[in-house]
Amino acid sequence: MQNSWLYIGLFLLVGLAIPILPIAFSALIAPKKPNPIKQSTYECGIETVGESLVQFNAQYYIFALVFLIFDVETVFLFPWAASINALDYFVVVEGVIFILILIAGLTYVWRKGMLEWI
Amino acid sequence: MIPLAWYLYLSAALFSIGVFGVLARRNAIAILLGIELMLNAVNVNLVAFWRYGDPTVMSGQVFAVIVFAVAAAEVAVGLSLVYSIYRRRRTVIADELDLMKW
Amino acid sequence: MSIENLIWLIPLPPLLAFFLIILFTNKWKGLSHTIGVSAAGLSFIGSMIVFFSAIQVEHFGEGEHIFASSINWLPTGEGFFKIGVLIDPFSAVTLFFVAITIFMIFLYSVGYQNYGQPKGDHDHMGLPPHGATIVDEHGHSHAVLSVEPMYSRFFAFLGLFAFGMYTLVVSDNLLTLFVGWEIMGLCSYLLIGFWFAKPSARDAAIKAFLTTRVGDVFMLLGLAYLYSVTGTLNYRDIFYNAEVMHHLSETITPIFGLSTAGLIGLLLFIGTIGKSAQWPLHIWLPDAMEGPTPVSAMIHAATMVSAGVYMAIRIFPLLTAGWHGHELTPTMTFVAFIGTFTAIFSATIALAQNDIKKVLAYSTISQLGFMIAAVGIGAYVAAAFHLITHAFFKALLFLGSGSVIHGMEHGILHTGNHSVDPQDMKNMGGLRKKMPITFWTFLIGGLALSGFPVVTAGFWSKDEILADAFGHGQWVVFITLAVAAFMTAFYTMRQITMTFLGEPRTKEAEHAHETTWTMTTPLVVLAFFAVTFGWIGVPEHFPGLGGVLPNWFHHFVSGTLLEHPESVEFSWIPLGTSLFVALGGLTLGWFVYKDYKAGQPDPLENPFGKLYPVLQNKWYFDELYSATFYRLADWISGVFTPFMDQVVIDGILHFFARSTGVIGNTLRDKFDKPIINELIGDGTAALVQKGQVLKYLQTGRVQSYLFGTVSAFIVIAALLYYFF
Amino acid sequence: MEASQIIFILSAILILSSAVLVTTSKNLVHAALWLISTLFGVAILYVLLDAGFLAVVQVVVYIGAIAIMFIFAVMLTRRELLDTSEQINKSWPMAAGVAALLMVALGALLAKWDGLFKLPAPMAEGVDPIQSLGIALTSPDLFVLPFEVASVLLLAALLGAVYVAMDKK
Amino acid sequence: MFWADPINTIYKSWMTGLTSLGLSGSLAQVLLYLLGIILIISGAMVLDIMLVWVERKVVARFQGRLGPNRVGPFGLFQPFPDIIKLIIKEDTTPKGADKFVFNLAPILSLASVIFLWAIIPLAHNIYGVDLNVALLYLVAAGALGTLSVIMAGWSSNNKYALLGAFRQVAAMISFEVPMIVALLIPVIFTGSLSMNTISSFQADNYWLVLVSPLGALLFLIAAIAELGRSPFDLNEGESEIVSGYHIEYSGMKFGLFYAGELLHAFTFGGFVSILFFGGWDGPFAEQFPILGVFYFLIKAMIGYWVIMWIKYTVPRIRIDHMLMFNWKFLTPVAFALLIVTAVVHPLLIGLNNWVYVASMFLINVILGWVIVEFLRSKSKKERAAAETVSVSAAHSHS
Repeated sequence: MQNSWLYIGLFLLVGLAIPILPIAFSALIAPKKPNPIKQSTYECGIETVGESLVQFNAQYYIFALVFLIFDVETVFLFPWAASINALDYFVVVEGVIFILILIAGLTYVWRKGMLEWI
Repeated sequence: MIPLAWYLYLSAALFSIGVFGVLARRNAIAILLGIELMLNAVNVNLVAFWRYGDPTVMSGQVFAVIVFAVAAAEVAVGLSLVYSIYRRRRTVIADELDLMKW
Repeated sequence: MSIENLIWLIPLPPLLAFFLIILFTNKWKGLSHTIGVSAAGLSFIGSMIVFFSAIQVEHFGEGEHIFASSINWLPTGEGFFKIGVLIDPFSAVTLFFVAITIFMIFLYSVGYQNYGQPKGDHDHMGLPPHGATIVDEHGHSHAVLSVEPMYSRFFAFLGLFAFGMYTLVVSDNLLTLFVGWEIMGLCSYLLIGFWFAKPSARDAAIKAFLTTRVGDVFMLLGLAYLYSVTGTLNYRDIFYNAEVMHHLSETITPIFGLSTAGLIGLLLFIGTIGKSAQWPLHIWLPDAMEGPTPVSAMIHAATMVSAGVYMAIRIFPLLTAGWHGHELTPTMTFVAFIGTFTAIFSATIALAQNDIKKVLAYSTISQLGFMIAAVGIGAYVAAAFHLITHAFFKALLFLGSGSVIHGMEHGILHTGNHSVDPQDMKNMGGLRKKMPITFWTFLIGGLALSGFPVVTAGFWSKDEILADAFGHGQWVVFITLAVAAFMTAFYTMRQITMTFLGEPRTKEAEHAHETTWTMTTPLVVLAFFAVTFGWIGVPEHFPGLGGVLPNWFHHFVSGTLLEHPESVEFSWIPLGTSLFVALGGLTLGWFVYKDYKAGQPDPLENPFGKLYPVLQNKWYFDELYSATFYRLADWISGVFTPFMDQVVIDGILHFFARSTGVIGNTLRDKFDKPIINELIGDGTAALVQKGQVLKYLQTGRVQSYLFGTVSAFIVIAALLYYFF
Repeated sequence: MEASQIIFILSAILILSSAVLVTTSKNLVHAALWLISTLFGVAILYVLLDAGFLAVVQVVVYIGAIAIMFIFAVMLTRRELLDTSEQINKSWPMAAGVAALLMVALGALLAKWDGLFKLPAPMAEGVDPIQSLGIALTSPDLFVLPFEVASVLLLAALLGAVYVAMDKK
Repeated sequence: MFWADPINTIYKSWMTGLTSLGLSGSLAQVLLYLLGIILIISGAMVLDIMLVWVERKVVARFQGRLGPNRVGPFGLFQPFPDIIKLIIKEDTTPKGADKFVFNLAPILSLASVIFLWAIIPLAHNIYGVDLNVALLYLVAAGALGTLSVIMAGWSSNNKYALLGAFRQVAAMISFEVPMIVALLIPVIFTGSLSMNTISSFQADNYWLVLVSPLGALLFLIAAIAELGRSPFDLNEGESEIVSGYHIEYSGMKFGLFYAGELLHAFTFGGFVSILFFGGWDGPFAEQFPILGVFYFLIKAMIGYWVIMWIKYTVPRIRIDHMLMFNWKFLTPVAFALLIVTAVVHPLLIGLNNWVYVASMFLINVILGWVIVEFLRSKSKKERAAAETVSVSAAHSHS
């Protein structure tokens, strides 16, 4: 068990290292002739107007909210799904109740029109 | 083999840092970040005691999972509150949110 | 299906009904009450099966001869906290009367809330129906009763309430009992305040809730204490476990030198005081009459107040721990005193009430006092007996009074004079011709309440209490209860006379008429039990009857506990007394009130003189409380809350900010002196005003409060470190 | 000094240093990113504790969802909160003192406990930890009640949060 | 012998060799692990480079062009000039950008894809690691990808980048929900979260696509959205936000994003094949694992080709439509499928295999049919409403 995690750890390290190589390489050989125009942030034709870190649509936040809840739900669902075959049918009912409760949440959000794009 | 003490002291330190964050930050979101640190410290404790106690009894892991759920709920509600406060008061500085004072 | 599983199922139907009605069938009144009544019926059938299979069992209640099953519920550190169901003789008989009364009340409510009547002209939610006008085919418009706007909701609440009561009765441990207890507390709040648009109803609801809370807090303390001592809350684990009981009764607590059992019993008993409205927490019960009459019948006669006595009898071993049949333990003395005093005290109040329901309310309090007193003197069988008979005839009386009020409302709608109070007995009289069924059943109930000899159930139970009081040599209790019983008979007769006998004193009373079958049927059924139920508890040595009927009740219920109480030997004195008080009170009441005319003052006013207004105003207890406790509460919230918040919490802050000196001064100037002044007596205003100054120390910032918390934790940790 | 201890110390350094950065960095997005690295270190601890499932879940839930939420919230509420503004209280020395005291108190209390230096028992072979977790979560006399209650909690959180965050004018 | 289990034989022999050289066992193990890891990753990289050619060739074919055909046979060597060009290009960092995060983002973006290769079973005994939480590991790696997107968008201090990042992140996290639910379905059938167990289960019994075709479809759709490819490629909707979150990136950093996207697509094709199409399963795959690797790559390529097909056939859809599609259609359907599977599977599992597979397939088909019918009736209503509105409008005009 630990060995496989050791493997994963090494893999993560190497996997992070490999993409660095080409960047470093290009950083070595690529030309560097910066000038203000080059470094100005892209804007369709004209100079950047206003602060570039705009406040964004709260709708994204709502989706992140719903996603967060369902993401945590899966934390409970994976062990449940893995142990369905090992246990009797009662477990299935429990899980279904669990899911239905959260579906109710989704339905509420839906009915409240908070999934609508504004 | 790592003695249990290491985990406990590490989580104590993490918890204290979280407390510092909660106490010292001005921004409400940053305060929530501190709370996240504290929750994680607690979780480390739970899992450590599960491992060093009787690993066949899953209580510790179950508690940890429940803490995940609680943390998620806390973040969801907390951030939403911060956001709605921001919409009304145009600020998220905790010192300025003192409507409850006398 | 085994009996045990059946017991598990008994509380469920009303709960399901509650959810069904609240969630789905709220729109359709008929469907709602069908669900509600059939749920109550199911529970009723289940209870009956349980009860009758219980009385089949030989030596029921002894050892393993009980119905019990339990499951793991809460994982605790070691093992699980189990919850379960238990039917022993006492809970069996309780289940019996609870099931019948609840079912009857459900049925009754259909009629009382005017099902089938048209919608009110200007009814709206939260107010009693004002009546509607219908136009018949001849074009005449009649004023008729209108249906309750929140009809479905009413049945939902009743269902939840029934669930609470059933849970309380079938549960085998004090925790689930407490759960049912609190559910009923909530429901009583909801139902007393059912007509929430009436300010009086609102206040009554809040009053009831808060007053019972006072008791519940102590009860919770008792539960916690008991659990911490014994590690369980299961009846049989505690009361049937000799060494546990021994340990409890031997260890002495610092408080008043009571034994642990005595202290726990005392704490739990305070819960009873709150729930069954004993003095000094009785004030909520009369106001609770603001609710619809079925609620009054349900809460304040059949079930909820009975719950208090039920619990008192449940914890009887705790209350009587260390009692060997001779002189009472301090706890028992306290219990007996509370009961006796409440009995006589509320009886006197009931003498001077004119509201038909208020009289019954105070009589309820007084009868509960009888039971509590019986528990206090160690006669729990008598208490249980009176509990059940009282439940029957008091439910009967309340439903009857409700039917009377209904009849009066008919009359009021007919004359259209809404100024007349349909509940005031002064406006009644001569209703026996108008509403015969109500009259006869009410008469039976009244006689039972006043303990009319031999026939009625009330006689036997009350007589047994008196006999026990006499037999145990509790003279004070005996005499006081006798006087109370006399008064009871008197005001019962007064009520009957003013309501039914003589001539109608108002036009409304003339036009009153009998109510629908859904309301009269429960009356008849309950009347039957109000008479017959006493016959199962006739003492053996009773002259004549004693041999004829076995004292079944005593045998059965005495199997509840380990040691079986002996039924006291027969004596003429208590019997004679109860005969005398009952008959004497009834006759006197009839003679005083038989020719009471409209408008003339109450015949009691002259003889009683100055005392009469005192009685009428319930010994000014409400005024007393509002003068003391509420003022106190204001004072505390005005002074101590700012003190806690501002001085303590922020004090720590400023301590860290090295501003201890300032706080020291503020403490000395703004807190010490005023408190001392306050103790001397004057200067509340000064203190409040100083608090006004102090309060500016409060920041209202969440972080500063966390600051206080963490600092407090550090201090505690330091203490732990040094002392452990 | 064996491998696991070295890994522990490295991850401890990672956790604590980035936790400090979480609480001190001026830029809130940076703080959120540092939080992520803290949580990643905690995940490593879970692996060391043979709780692989929790480790992965830590990454999924915290890094995948909660951190994203934080960044979104920062974006939502950054108007005058440009990184120039002061992020720390004036009373931060007090806070630091309290935190240090807390650490000392916890450490002292722990030091009094005798079971402090016990070593882990070997894990039972041949049992799938995830299945046993599932069994623990769903078997009636263990934790099925918390399991269902958790769903209700999440439901409540979802409803409350969405309702608060979104007021339809 | 060797061909039956190549990796282990090599591992054992080298292990003995290294330990005989006097290395401690654990150190030798680490070395061998590193060797294998580098092998896998570089293999993936080479594959990635090839994918550039594949992509360009296939899109050309879809668009009726020839595609690269000058450099080498069929333009096979086309990628290399591309790479060289990317490397020698000057990469600019916009002013006001958050340097560290700005540089970390593309690395993380490619790394989050490379991580996935740790758990891919190329054959029943050729794999990086058999993790018992592999499916969650997959989701976790996806989370890192999401993170890289938002880092890139935030750090490059550009309106369009930020907008693109938010859109992309919103899309990714939204579609993660149905994807996870689709992942739960193989778990229900096999009772394990390990890729190896799942694929060998399919090798022994039946491909899961037979018992849950809807699940496979859901997973494919969610994966495409997760990849941010058309029709869900609104992160780089040129018409609206120019080039999305990697607008400010140039040179090799952009190359990393690009490579990450291609490899990601291919990898997800691989996962589709592993989870639902038996992975390395095929004739003689048990005896000769190399064949298994071959089968797996073929299946993955097919999956990748399907993804490309969709990409170059379907036009982009609007962000709100996309999210509505997820939350109001895909997620409910996924949960419905999950519930149905969880409820039916334990009941039928006792039956003989053919009956079981047939009935599960039937149930899936029925479910799908119900959904389609429901949608059809609904859209019919909507169309009717719209028509009446337009008609009335026309009347009001006249």
